[in-house]
Amino acid sequence: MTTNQFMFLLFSAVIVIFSLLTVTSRRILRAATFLLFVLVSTSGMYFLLRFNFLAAIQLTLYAGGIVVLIIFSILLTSHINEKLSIPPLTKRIYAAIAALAGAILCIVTILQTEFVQKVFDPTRVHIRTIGEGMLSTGKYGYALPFEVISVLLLAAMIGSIILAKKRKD
Amino acid sequence: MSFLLLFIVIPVLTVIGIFFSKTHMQVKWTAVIGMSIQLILAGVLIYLFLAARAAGNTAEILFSQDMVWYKNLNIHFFIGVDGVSVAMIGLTAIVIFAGIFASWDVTDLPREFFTSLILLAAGVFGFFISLDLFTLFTFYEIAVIPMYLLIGIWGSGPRHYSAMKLTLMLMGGSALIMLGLLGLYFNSAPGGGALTFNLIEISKVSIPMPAQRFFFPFLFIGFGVLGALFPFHTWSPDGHASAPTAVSMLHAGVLMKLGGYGCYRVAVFLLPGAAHEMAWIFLILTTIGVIYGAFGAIWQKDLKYINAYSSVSHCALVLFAVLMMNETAMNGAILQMISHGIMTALFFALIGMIYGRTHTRLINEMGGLMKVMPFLAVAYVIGGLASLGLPGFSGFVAEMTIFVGSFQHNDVFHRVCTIIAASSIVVTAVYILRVVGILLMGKIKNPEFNHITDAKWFDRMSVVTLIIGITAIGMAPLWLSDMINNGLVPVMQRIMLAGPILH
Amino acid sequence: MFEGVPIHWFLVLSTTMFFIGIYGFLVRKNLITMLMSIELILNSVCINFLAFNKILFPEHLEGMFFTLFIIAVAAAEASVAIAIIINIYRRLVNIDVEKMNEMKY
Amino acid sequence: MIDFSYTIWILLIPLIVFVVTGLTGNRFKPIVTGIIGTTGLGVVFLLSVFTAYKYFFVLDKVDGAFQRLLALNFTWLHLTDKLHIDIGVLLDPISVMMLIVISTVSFMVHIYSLGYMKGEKGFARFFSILSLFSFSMLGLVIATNIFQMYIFWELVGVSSFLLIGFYYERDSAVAASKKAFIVTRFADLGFLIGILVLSYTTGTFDFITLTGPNSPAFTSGQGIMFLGMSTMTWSMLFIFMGGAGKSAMFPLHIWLPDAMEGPTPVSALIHAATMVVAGVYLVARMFPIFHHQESALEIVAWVGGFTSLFAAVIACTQYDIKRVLAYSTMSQIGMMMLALGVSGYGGEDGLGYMASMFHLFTHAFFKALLFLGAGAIIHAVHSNYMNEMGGLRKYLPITHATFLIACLAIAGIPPFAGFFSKDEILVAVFHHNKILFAMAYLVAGMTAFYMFRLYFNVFWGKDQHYHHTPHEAPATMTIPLIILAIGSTFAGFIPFTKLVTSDSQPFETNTEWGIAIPAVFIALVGIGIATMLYMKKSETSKKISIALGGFYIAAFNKFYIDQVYLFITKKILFNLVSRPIAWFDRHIVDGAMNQIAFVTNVASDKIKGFQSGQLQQYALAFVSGVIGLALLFTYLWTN
Repeated sequence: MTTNQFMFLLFSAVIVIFSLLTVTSRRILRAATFLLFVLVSTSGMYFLLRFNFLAAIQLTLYAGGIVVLIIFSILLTSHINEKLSIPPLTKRIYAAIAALAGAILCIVTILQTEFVQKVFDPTRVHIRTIGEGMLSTGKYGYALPFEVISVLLLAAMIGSIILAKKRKD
Repeated sequence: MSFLLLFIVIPVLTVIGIFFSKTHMQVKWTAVIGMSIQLILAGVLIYLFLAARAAGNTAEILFSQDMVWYKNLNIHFFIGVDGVSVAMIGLTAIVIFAGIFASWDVTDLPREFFTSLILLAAGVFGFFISLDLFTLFTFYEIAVIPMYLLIGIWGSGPRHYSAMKLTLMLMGGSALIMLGLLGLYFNSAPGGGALTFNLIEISKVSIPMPAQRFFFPFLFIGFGVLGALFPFHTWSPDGHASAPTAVSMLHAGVLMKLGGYGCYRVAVFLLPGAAHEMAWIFLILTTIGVIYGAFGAIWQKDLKYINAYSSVSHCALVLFAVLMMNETAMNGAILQMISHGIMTALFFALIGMIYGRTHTRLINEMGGLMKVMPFLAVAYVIGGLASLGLPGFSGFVAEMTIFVGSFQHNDVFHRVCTIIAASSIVVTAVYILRVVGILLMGKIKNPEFNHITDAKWFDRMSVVTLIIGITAIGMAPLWLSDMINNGLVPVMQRIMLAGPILH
Repeated sequence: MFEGVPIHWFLVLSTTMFFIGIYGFLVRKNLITMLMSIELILNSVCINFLAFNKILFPEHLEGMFFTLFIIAVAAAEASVAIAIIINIYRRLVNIDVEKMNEMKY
Repeated sequence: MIDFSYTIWILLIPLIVFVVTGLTGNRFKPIVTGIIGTTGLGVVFLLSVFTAYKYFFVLDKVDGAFQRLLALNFTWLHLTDKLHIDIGVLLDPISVMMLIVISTVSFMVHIYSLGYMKGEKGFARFFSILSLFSFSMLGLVIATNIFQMYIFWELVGVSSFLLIGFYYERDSAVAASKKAFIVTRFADLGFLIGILVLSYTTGTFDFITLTGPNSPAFTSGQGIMFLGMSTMTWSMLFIFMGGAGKSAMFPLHIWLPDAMEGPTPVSALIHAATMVVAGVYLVARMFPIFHHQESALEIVAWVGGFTSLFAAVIACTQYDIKRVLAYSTMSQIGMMMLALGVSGYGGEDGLGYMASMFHLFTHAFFKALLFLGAGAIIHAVHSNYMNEMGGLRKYLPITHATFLIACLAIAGIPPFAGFFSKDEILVAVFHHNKILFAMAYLVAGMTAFYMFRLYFNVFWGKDQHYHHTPHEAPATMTIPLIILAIGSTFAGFIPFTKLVTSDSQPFETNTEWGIAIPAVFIALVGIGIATMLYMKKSETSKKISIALGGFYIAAFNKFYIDQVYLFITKKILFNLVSRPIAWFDRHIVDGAMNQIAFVTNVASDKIKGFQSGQLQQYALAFVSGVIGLALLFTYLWTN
């Protein structure tokens, strides 16, 4: 077993186990914490794939930003000791059947498919390449989506402020 | 520009005028002026048509105009008239003119009321002048839709139920018609070439028999629903009972004629082969309808129901005559449409006026009205006599033409149907006289009715217009009958080509 | 092939994660936990994209850029969603998704 | 050639009067309307007499026969290539004779009504409708074709309806008017079908073509069609059905007695002298065709004979004087039908035809006189019932005298008019069928009996207690009585055989004393019995009626025909046909539509549960859908 395989299996085990815990835990704050573990492991995956920049962003933005945001909102909306009620059995069964069926279908399909795998390129993606890609307008240039995303973020910011603002009336 | 476009432009202008009117009176007078112009136009059209024919213009369609509407599907805005359409336009103009006066005392939302009413009329006018199936269907829908609003908003009794029932059933009919029309469209060029909605063009090609057999029932039943074909007539009693006066008038007087006209103009004219084959099924239905409506009317207690069933009976006679498929019977069918249109409009106008005074439509609660409202009572008797086919009124001319025409068939089936249908004149007499006897004669049952006033000037206007229509046709039917016949000749030639020779 | 880890492994992992997210979204009643499930789903997709990029098409960086955008959109979505959730909480004093059925027939 | 086109004014004048008086309504004083109407009819009367004079005495005969000429004819409506309805004026002996009858009686009735209807509320309306009736009736007799006849036939029916229902506040009048209209309408349906069959077979409506010597009706439609009779026979029977309805032949007679609810002048004009003989006129009009269809003609004879006897029996038992007269009318019209039914065609064979027309003519006079006299009596005592009258001869001398003349005329006592016409009928029947002759002979005796029963009951016997002393009617009423009495006395001397015959050829007849004397004898017997029983009030008549038992009661109740009709209409048509249809319509046909709507509603109610507003349910459905589609397109539907 190579190191890579080991690391992969380790991260996947963490991801799967904590994902499950995230969606089943009855204490909401714990669920958020488990989510944090999942996100951190995901960034580990990114490292494994040599996307260091992305991994960093994942850590700062997801683990640092979103999870904190979630925790804040949890603290705003729920009591700290409150336990979530167990969802009704039928609901769980239906959801499980759907999820399992989907998963099996996808996994079977994946395993049946032969991919043309290239030789692994261990070089990291250079930040400069990313910057050029972001600002380029040619082929494999992403200036337009970049601008759109920036507008979207601005809109989301303004939108969330307006939404969350207390109405005067 | 064709003269005929005015028939659509004037109602639209009137609607715009109504929109800008300020007071009730302005609204009403705008409507009156618009519809008077329309009535005059109809008169001018009849004159121009007869003049053109007298001058030897033998074109099948006069005053036609053809504009491309949507090129990719070869949809045209194609309008024009022949003798039959001219007659129907005359009918519509008279009824809508009388209808405006009959709704003189509408006080709720008069602007919206008259707008819907005139839109409806515009749809009907458009229907009668269009010769492109697509245009025809468009106007058909324009005519049918305002009905829902008119009954639902200004109606009485269980008006939402009735409006819903009427609209749904008519929409069901529309769906069948649309299928039929599409069927015609896609079979309009069996030898290859451009598909067309043009009615005249389609009539010249012979659509393959399997297609005819398939689409004829769609079209006939679709239009038949509006023409109160026997098992699909039940919207009529409820709808008429709930509708406000003018709407009942227009609906029974004109809108139901769209059904008969459609059956004649589209179903039988364009699919003559299937019509010849399948006529017997529908003949049975219409014969039942004629008798059934008449007997149904005997047992009713509500004036509007009586008249609605009587309409079922009379309109069934229209379809009956159309299915006989010879010139005389067809002529009778058109005459019957016109005659019944005016007559039933008169009835509904009178019922509205009586109801407005007595606040009841149940005949048992009334009696002796002859004494307190002689004008309306005499008008009612005249309407009744016209309805039971008294000579001198239009009903007689129409019925006799139909019966003589139907009797030209030499086989037992047609003869028996004719005799059964003809016996409806006795049953009609029974229910008409029953109503006249209970309602107008005898003693006044309710002392409050002693203070009822007779017709006002606008009531008289409406009633007199219609009575003039009935008697004019009844006394001197020749010009009308010949004008209709003029339009029927080319139509009948094509129908005859497709079927067994009947004489 | 990347040192013994075939792409199938990544794909299976991301599928598993995805459907766990789906399961969570279907059963959880609390809006915030549902939001968390969505984050799981998004992350699984990101893994997928990156794996495809690195193992199948290493010449270009399409997968990476998409992931980048997904993260941005996820951030925007999370902030708006939480604003909405807080707003709902103010009105209804709970954030149970089953109570929010104003849109039924 | 004489121009007869002015005869259209005979039609137009009453029509104009009707329209003018109808539209002006109550704007004039009532009497003005009355005078307009009467003047109009006066002019019509003069025109008719003038026409008759010109037709019979000035116009040249062709081959010894009166011409049949179209004074005027124009097309009213095209039906098929061959068939078209014309409106015009046809002059031939019977139509000219009918013009005289109608205009005379109508004119007399108009004058009479000026007095009789004075002070009534609907005075103007009455005269207006009377003009309409005159117009329609005149149009009927001068019809050039059978369809024109049908048109005016209907109009006559409606004016009769309006006049019977003149006292519209009285329920019995309303019911009677309805009954009259509907029964005749039913008969008219037969007429219409007859016309349809006839016109289809022969291709024409025109009387001149139809009844001419080369009529298509003689050649076409002779094949057996149904029940062993030919098409043409059937069409004639249907047409006769129309005639029977209008002329109150059994079993379509039930409306006539009830029609007496109308004002008495109306009964005199419409229900005695003119409209009810339209059926006879119709058969006479179509006589050449009837003559070719012997079985149809035989039926006419038997129906006529039976009705005549049937009505005479009932007439003997009634107390309402107008009803007695109504049944008497039925009986006499039956005689006319009988005479037509036994007649041959041409020359002396056509004796029955001539006799029928003759009787129609004389009957119009004396029956109108009887009714107008009855009107004067009712006017005086305000009652219709003869047992509430008596001794009136002192108070009403003119009425009494004229009434007596009419009674003698109808009883067939020479030299009054009835004797001559009735004698001809009896002769014609005697040569045709002995059973029918026996019936007719019996009827003659009974006629005399019941007329004198009426006469004695009203004018003789003891005074009753009247509210006020009865007094003679005003001059407007008595003058018509006198004129008609003169007519009833002398009309019999008109040489009908020279004027009105089946083929328009004059012929000679001699009175057959072998039949005339027994006829007079039986009439005298009838009068004698009536004198014995009723001249002084006695109990004998009651004893006889008790002795007759069930038969008397049945006759008194008009043999329960009304009840049978009531049963058929009320119980069967209304309750067993109409009511179920109304129910069927509401519950089955409409119910089906409502059921469709109901099912749709229920279904949507069930389905709308899917849109629960539960986000997670939607999501579940969405996911399942995606998985399902994925499964479908990756594994199941791959090609």
